[in-house]
Amino acid sequence: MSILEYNGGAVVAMLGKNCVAVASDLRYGIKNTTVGCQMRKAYPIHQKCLLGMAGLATDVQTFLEKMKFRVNMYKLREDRDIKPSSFGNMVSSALYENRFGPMFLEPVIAGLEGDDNTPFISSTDLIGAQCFTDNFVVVGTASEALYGMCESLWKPEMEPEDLFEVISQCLMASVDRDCNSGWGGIVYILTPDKLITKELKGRQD
Amino acid sequence: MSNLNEENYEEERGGFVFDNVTRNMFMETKGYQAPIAMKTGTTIAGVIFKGGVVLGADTRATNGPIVADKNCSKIHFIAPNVYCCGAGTAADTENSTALISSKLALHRYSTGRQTRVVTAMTLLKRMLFKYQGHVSAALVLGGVDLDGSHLYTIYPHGSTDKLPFVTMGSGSLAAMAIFEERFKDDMSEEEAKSLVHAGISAGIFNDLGSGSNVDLCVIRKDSVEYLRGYDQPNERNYRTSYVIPRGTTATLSSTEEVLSKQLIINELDDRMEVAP
Amino acid sequence: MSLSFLDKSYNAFHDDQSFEEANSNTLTLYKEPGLVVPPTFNNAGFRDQSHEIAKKFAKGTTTLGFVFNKGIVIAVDSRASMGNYISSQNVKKVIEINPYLLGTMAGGAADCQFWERYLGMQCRLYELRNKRRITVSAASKLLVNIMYSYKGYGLSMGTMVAGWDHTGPNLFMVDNDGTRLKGNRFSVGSGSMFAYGVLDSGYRPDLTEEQACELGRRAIYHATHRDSMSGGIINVYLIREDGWHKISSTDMDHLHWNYVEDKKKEIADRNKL
Amino acid sequence: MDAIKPFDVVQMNPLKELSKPHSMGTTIIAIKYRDGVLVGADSRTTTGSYIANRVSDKLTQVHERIYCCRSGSAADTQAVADYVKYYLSMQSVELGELPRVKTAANLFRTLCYQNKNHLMAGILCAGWDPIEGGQVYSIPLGGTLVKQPFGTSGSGSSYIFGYCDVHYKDDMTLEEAEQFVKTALTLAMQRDGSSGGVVRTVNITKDGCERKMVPWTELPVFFEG
Amino acid sequence: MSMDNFGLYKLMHEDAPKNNNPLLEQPTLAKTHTTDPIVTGTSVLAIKFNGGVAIAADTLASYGSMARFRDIERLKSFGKYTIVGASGEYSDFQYIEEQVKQSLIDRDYQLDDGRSTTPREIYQYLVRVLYNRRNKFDPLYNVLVIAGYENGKAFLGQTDYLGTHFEDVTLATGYGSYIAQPILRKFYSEKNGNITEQEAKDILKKCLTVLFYRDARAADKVQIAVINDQGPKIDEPIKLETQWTFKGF
Amino acid sequence: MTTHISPQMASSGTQHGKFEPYVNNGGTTLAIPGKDFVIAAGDTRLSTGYSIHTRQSSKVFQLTDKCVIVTAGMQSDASTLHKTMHARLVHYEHAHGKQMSTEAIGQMLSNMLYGRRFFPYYTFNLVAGIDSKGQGVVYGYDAIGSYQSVEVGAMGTGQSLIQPLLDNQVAYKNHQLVPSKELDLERALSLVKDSFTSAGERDIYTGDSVEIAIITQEGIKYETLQLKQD
Repeated sequence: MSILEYNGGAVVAMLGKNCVAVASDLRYGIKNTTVGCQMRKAYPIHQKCLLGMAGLATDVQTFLEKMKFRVNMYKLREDRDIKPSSFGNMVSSALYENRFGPMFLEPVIAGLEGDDNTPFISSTDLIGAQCFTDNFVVVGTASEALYGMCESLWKPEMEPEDLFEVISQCLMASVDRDCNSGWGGIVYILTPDKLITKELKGRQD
Repeated sequence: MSNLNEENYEEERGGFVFDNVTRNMFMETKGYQAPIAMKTGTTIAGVIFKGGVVLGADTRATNGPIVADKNCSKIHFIAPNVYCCGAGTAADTENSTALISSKLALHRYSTGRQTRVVTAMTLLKRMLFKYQGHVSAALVLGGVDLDGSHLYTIYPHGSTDKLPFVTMGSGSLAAMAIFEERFKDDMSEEEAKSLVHAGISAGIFNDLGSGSNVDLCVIRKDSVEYLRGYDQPNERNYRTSYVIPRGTTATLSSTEEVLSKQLIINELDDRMEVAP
Repeated sequence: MSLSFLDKSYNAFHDDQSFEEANSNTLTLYKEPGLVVPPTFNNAGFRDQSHEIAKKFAKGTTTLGFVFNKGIVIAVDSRASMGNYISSQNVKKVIEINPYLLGTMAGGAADCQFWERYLGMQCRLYELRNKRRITVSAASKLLVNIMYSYKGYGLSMGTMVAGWDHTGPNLFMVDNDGTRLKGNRFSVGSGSMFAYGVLDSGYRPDLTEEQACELGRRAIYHATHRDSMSGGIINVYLIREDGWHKISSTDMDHLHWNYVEDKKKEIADRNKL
Repeated sequence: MDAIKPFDVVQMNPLKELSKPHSMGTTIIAIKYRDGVLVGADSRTTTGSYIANRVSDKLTQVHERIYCCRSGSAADTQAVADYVKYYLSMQSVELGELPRVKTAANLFRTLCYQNKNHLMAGILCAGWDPIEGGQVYSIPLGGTLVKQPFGTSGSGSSYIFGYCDVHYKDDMTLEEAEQFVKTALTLAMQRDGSSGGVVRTVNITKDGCERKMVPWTELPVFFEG
Repeated sequence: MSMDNFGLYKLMHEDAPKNNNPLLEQPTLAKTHTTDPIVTGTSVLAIKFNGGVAIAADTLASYGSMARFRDIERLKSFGKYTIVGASGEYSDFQYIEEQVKQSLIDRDYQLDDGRSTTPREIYQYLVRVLYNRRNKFDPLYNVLVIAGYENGKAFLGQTDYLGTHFEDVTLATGYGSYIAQPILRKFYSEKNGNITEQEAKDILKKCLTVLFYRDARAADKVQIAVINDQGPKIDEPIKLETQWTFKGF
Repeated sequence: MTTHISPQMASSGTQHGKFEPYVNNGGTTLAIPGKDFVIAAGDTRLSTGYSIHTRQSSKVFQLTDKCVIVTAGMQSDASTLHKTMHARLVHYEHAHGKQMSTEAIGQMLSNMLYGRRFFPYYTFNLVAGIDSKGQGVVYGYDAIGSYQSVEVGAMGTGQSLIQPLLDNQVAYKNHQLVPSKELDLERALSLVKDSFTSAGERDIYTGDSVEIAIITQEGIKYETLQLKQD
């Protein structure tokens, strides 16, 4: 068993037309036992940026606190919110610091940047190798299923409403084929003027 | 306590952190496998021609048997006259080239001279030798300086070779086959580009670790041409358009948070200023 | 298909188990089916080698059965998984051996399917030979004898054999180690711990048929919710004197939301008081 | 140099081998003759049985009249040679004279001995100095230092000890030495799968160093069955 | 011999009890079937051309890393229409050759119908042989390339020691599958399959040269064989021309 | 410097007697049953590790006039299994004067696979055919013969990429608004093609081309679609 499968979880981020979405499942498990089903795996970093993480829960929580600290330091120093792409670099180098004793987590970063709210998404592996795309990024135990789903269902220039349907269907279909994720889902959709959060009704097994 | 001097925070120290090593080793003894990092299976190559160097790379990054990135860029900037292709663990190639690149930038600031390719090579090999192969970066380094064109391979353990045509990565055998068959001394730029293109293509089509597009980078005496997506032979040729009507997905709750209209001061570019 | 010169020198150079297998296209009835054992078979060593494949055998389950005054309830989930991948959500884990006998599946799906099918055949032969139905005890003994003869070969099976014979309702648990236990309450599979909790707290011998079925369903439901390797559809069977009856086949997800509604109603009613 | 796994010969998975350390299954030789020393090497560098470089240069100059022939891990020997080169140049600047070959050999020995747990290096150090003339030192794995009239090392060397013992004589002329080195290397390259390519030689005398390269096609021909 | 790695001993003796697991796991002394390849040949290459198939290999059999036998034939004609090339353990190839040839003689003698075994029959036969030996955990450590031309049709197929088998227009085993196959595939598709005998021989020679440059178990003495409507023709060994004097070398 | 002259020394790195009889040759297979048809498909790439053996190795094998088998896993086991099945089917036809029904083939394969329980065929099979009622049916198997009739089936290296899509677009799981559940041949075919192109984008072992068998009462038609070659 891989350490990344110890707690389970799946996260996906997608680009839409002037918007981005991050979706995660809600399971918190220990090996094959489901311990909780209210664990969101995506976290707003500031108004225009979300960080999703899948992997070993202890590392996810530790790393989130570290990143909050660094983002706060950045804001204190620069008096502005960090750009999502810069935040991606920050995450990447924080993970690479632990090259020889990695944090067992894989993050996705999604946000809107600049005056014109250009959508941005990226992901990294557990030691911080970044991957930039203009469609979708996936991490977690259901990642193979998510790749298959997103390759088929994703299309360019989706409105927030359609983006919601596509990302939700991708997530639900994928976690339904994965033992270690599921138990409902949560979707964040970030548009230039609002952050929409929707909880999905998913299978409870 | 209110001292916000960053020196006090371990986060700002730089360098590798070994905090988790013991814990991770312990977990491994308990039967939890350490996950694999993203690899660039990769075909990378370089050829010297009459007026400079052509570097080439495919654009596939894999995570086990799954393509993690279909269009990643494997030719990294080292100096304005030096570029470097990376194969191996993606994070290692990116970070080691970035590290050496910034060291060389500082070196240029202090000397005011163009970077020499051999300097870049020496810094890279020393760094890799120091980590005894644990930093898993296999590199093809090419550039033009006052001594002419240079092309090196640098292996993860820190050994180097200087040759007129080189390949690296899992597709290196395929690419080398093409090079051995067709390489000539004193090729023109076009010939060199077509040779590297053929070599990388051989890797893409014959090695499953390599795929997608061909990137090239031509370094001449006084100019550089980075040809990202030089050839894209693997476009998707079939697609069904699925329609998912709005309202398909069942939800339990929905909340909207209206974002505060902030006064946005024209943001500076986040990138650090580096030497040209 | 084969070359003519092949027959001439049909010696050590080319004899083949698969060709032998092709020639014997019926299983010999009074003997166990012949299973090919590789020349180097050794449980420890061989399993190491093919553990990648072993991982892909379908596994993971919750099943339960209990005897109460009016008969026996059998309830099972329907998920099959290979590693962490869910290979199926609607596996039939109750095998209908004959109208009076049921077997359940836990462990390796193929092992259970094959041997319980084989058991069905043996039971029918018993009937033909002896002009009466086989007892549950005898049927389970047939199965456990096979398991014991293959002990150490890596079969994986945890099954309950349940039925009604002239002695009344009978429930046996048989596993691949060669264990055979008679009892009143069993739960087998990765989610059995969760099922036992519900089952033990709600069990009384004097349950009505309806209550008993609901208890079985509920126990499996809770197990599927907590155990990631169990899930899908919950099938409930009831065995009476006249043989078994399939009572219900409910998607766990529907059950969940119904139970949630019920709970909400219950709380609302209590608050009214 | 690297033990080949016969299983891979059939399974033929060079990709596994490509991630191994890059090593030189080598044949190197150095001989003291009348006017100085002659060093020679093949040019094959392998990872597993893939030839990563077919024209590598295993003869590394560490000072004006001192060379080392490297065998073993390419990374380790390159690093060691770099260190020695640095120390020798510092020393010669400080003393204002040519360093002695023995000094160079001692530096190699010290580095190889003190780091023997981390290094995979078999080195021949040869050169000329005004005090002792031409000299050849052998520093095999482990860091023993032995002065020899001629030395040979690397995976191919075991094929040619017999030849060398028969044909070596004291006080050869340059032509004789060249013939000796070329023949020995050819014999090794023909039998050892980890040696091959071209023959590189350096002739070191009090007047300086002269490099030569003999391509595979121009090597002498012996029994080929 | 060595220890009983797979616990074979008990199973090989029929009187051994089969259902007491603890005993099975005890290592016991017995002969193991598996041996590692010792004397090995490297790549075999082949390509179809108009009216035939060309197949090539070098003449080296290595012993570990030692070039032990430098003048052996790794291409053999099997009957009237077929040439088989082998990489891997040479003794296994000799055994296969002996067995198949015996069978061919027997068959032709017994049937006396003037018809000879076709390349595809030999291919299928070899596939079965290698697969069955794999099933016994006693593999013939070879990768075989079967080239043939019969009744106006060219045949080219490959099988390995696990029984994996396939046909294609260009084939290469061992290092050849990494180094020669890219060249051959590219050549074949550029020519659209329209290749003359001479072109086929030339490209094989080129591939062998590249293999000699890059495979430490390859030699520069090679044999090229052709099979067409004239039957099999295996040329005498030739020396490859090599290039060692590029500027940067 | 060590030299390795004797093969014993040369083989010191290898554990003696460690012969691995299995290899995964990669590739993806897929089958979808419809009301009066069934589609079975498999890609044609044959690979080991990172190298492609051939781009044109078929995974689809025709068993009867209305039944095919598609097999992923190890090619030599698959081919042996196909041949053995073929032999049995020919035998059956001669003995009974008719072709074996798809249902019977389903059970027969299960028994054949289980017959090798202790030295399994490393194969993952889908049997697709028209059953005795004239409806499309697909049986999915594990390596040792556990089987069941499935709504949609995917096997092989691309299984986990394709299966959720089929759950979503054939079974319409998690859809509140279900469009017509009836699956016609045209839509099924387009789903098959899209599934393979999607899997080919992300699974390195799936590619080259996909061979599609369309089985109806009238017989079997074959189609091929080019996939990426990288």
